Amino acid sequence: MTTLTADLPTNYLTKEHTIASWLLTKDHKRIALLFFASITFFFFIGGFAATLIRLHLVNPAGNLLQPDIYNRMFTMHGIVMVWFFLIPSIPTTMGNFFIPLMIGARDLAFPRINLGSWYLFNLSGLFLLYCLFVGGVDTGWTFYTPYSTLFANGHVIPAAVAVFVNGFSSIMTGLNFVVTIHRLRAPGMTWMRLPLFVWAIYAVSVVMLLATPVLAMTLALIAIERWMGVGIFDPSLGGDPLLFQHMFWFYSHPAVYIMILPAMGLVSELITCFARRPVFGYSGMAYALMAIAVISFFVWAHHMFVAGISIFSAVVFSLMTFFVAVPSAIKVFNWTATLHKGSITFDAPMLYALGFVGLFTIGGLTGLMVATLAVDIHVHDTYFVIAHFHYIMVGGTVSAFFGGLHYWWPKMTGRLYPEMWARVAAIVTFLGFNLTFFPQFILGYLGMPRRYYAYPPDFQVWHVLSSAGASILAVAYTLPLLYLGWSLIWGPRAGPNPWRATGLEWLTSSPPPQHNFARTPIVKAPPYQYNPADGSYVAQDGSVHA
Amino acid sequence: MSVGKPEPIAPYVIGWAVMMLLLGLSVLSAYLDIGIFHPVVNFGIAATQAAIIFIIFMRLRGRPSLKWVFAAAGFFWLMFLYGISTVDYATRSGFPSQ
Amino acid sequence: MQWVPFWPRDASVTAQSIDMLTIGELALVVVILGFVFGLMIVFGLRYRRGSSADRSHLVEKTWHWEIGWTVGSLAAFLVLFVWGANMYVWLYEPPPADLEIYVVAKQWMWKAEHPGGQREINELHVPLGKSVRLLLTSEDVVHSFFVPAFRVKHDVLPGQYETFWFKPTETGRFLLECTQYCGTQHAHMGGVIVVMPQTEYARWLTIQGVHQSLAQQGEALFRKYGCSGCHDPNSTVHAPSLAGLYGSIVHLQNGETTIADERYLRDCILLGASRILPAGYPPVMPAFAGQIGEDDLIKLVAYIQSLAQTQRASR
Amino acid sequence: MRSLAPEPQFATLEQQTETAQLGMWAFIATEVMFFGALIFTYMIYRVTYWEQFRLAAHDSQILNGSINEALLLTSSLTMILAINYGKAGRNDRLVAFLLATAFLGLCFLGVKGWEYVEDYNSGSVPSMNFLFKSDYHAPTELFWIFYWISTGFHTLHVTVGIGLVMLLAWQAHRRKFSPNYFSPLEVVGLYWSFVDTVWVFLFAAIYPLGRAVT
Repeated sequence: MTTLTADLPTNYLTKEHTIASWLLTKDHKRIALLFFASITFFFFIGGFAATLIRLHLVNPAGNLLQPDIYNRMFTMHGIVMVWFFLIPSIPTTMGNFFIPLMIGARDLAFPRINLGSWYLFNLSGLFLLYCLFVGGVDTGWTFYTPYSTLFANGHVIPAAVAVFVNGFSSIMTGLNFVVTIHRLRAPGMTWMRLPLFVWAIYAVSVVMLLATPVLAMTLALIAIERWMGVGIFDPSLGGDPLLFQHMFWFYSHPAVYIMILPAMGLVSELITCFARRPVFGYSGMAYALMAIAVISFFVWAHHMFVAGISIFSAVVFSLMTFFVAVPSAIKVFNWTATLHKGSITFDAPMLYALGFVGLFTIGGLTGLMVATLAVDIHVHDTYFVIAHFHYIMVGGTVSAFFGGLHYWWPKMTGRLYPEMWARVAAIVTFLGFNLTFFPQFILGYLGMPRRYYAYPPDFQVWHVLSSAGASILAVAYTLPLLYLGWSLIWGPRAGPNPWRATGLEWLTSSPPPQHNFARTPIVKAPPYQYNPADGSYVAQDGSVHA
Repeated sequence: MSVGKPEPIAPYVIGWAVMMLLLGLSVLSAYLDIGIFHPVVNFGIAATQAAIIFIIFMRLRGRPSLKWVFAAAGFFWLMFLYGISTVDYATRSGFPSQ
Repeated sequence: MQWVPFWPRDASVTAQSIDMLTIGELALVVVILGFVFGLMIVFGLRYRRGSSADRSHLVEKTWHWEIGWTVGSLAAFLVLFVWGANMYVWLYEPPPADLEIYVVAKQWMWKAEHPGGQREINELHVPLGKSVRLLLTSEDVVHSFFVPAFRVKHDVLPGQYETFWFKPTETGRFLLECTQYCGTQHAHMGGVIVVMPQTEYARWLTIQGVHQSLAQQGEALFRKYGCSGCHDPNSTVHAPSLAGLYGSIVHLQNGETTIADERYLRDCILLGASRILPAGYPPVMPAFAGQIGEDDLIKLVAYIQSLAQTQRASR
Repeated sequence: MRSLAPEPQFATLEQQTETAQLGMWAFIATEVMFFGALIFTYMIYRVTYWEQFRLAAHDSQILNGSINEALLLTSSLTMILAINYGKAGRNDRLVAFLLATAFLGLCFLGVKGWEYVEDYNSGSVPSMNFLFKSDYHAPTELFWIFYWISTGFHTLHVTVGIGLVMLLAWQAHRRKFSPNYFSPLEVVGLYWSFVDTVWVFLFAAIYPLGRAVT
């Protein structure tokens, strides 16, 4: 690191150089980078599993991998991507790095808990790797009973323990954010002046705090049931397998919003900055985030429409699901309206953000199809559902993650990334993504069930298209690793505010000093005071820039 | 907050005494034949005791504050789990709970 | 719907209804997507940096627009919700069917038992144009019974009966798949639904070499497990008579009432003396959980069902 | 003597104290969900298997359970008194009441251990030593599974709590706390009382069942 930033004033990267200064750091920015390293590692493990799955499915007979290996692969892909990449992705990295900066604080409220969260995350990762090395687990990421407790021949207990521990990492992170956002806002930073990313992280932290413990308990019960050979959810011993599903989805449906809410907040930052105008309907956007966080708890049983819940409750949950779509729809329309009368540039973060809006809209609308009871009967547990949630999670969250990464890269590293390469990567991501997952909608409606290692030959053409798309996507996701890495050394120096953005994080130097601000900023303006007509803007400290 | 003058301890001792009384009541009720009201009485008593602990021993007394919201949030959210699953459990016929 | 490219075959009454709903939803999805993408493209071009478009009178917020498009899209989707919910109830609360078939799932096969006692594995023969009601249960883990051409699916849970119905409108062989992950050979837990003209189906039933109907086999089991010792009309034990029980309204010991359907009969046999037994009888019935397998349970339930039918006939 | 400057992310010591408490309240909210989910499974099965749960719970030891509840309630009292004396600068009493709290917690563990042994002897340990007491026996086991898991998690919480209180007692002995700095006392006090609350609900779920003659 010395060579990179030697000529700069001391910042959080150059303050100390020992390994211990990283491993024992209490600086939220360094912890964010530690999380970056961990989740990137797991992203590529999960991506590797996905690659194998897509390669395997090119051939309908499915003879590349053994059935048991294939089953372990999709399980590993699910567990890794959900709990070890998507859920921690934006909050632990960009949330950790930028929440204190954006609210004008010197650090998170509990730096030690923050560091502890990273260690717990890695501990849970070790459990998962252990599980992987001793043979993996084959239950699917949903751990449905009684398969997971009685019949699975994989290593369910280490996997359950991994997710259990991971849950506490996520609780610690959420707790830190909630308390920080409540208590450490700079003077003048009222709730209605918070950037939408902060709102989103707040909403997601509430969900993490209140949903994750239920998952922890559920998985503890699964592990105990399997370990002790007792029947908590086993129907032959009086248990109710649907009770497991209720408890699992009580967490795991809100978990979908844990993944998408930070992405929504992030994209709001990007679109307003690159459209150079205030976000359309700020308060509506903020309330919509909170509404999604709350209503997401009322809809979990829409994963169980064909599972044997009562008909009446299915109707209730379907209706609630239509209601949760309302705040999401508000957000999509407001993002679109934010382009109106803007002065738009199409830099890479903006391309990712627009890609997000498009893919999220497709994912959301197909989500409403899946929420319609009768249609769900046909498409449930088919590739239609797979395509739907990948549009949300990969098309949505991962696009936003890359968008945010590019947007804040200059702030985090002090270097500019190569713009042309980044635009290429953004466009290739969008195209590759659609080629991968759009055919899966068709496959699903044709009746291709999920989690099949072999399938009727009629479906082959769609699978081949999807696999071809996946290979493009693999390239598109590797590209940033290369050129961002390149920019660390050869990238041009970034000034404090290369995007001419309004947030407090841009008021300090790039990279920021150890405690963020030389003097605690006083907030005098709402966020996003851009003027598209003359390109001027008002930063949140009230300073006017022509 | 001058040294040597702690808050009056009376509220705590009274709270403690009431809770011990409630414990006695709970044990007593166990031996009464009140049929399906057992859980109502027992959990009612437990909720009262919990309220005393929260308000007196965990110092939720006093003017409204953020602590109240945080303290209530868990219980409030738990109602979602209990309440909405009841929609299924009360109307499902498959599980032997008819 | 077969004129739509790549559209799957629809071979049942419900398939056509569900397809109509899907088309309706797709139309709405396309309209909204067109609106959002259209606006994004138009705004993106018109308001790109350096364009001479008018940027005065910037609108930061109008509740009119927000509420307008929200209420509009919500109303459209609520129509679809009602449509879909209606159809769901129609599918999962079966009307009286022409034919009832029991299906038992286990890793990794489907076993079907026809009322006449015919059994098949990984195949299910059904007559054209008759409504068929399935009663599904599993011997091990959760499976899911899925026939894409009929657009029907239901999870199959161990320890209880699930039910739905379909009415084929085309003859032919249709794919049956398991859609709930159930272990190593999940992908091969499939089968075929064979829809035959009614006369052919009748002929198929007769050549299966079955001598006893499901109910008759159940009667034999009724003796074997000792049920007849108490439930026989001549028995001295004060046990409820089973004639006419099926389909009747039962007052339970816990004060509630229920209709004695297959699920209820199954639970009674397995749980024995508990508060779900009919009121007014001493709690002496043993629990048979773990002693009677799913196959035999089906036969016993079919037998008790048949008692009700004979009684109705004789009345 | 510890310096009284707040940590760098806080402007004042008061802000630090309030924030720490708020953090503990947020943690308590997650704990409510954690135990609440467990009690949820209990509720579902209790309503479903009314008789079997009564039969099973008849073997629970209400005397030990009541003693333990009394111990914990009293420990909450000693804890809050400790905090009050700590805030008032009465260090000797602070140490004494913290030790009393830890002692009551240890008594709780002792009684609990005794109760576990008795449970084992009477055949109430699923998968190790379990006697079925009902014709349709599986649900009686469900009750005892709940008993072991819930009291197990609770005992774990008590153990952690005792450790924390002992640590505080040591720090108080070293004169770390003063009327100006008592935040850890408050935070641990919240935790301790919450663990107490959990027991109150577990008591209601476990012990009073199946005693009345019907």
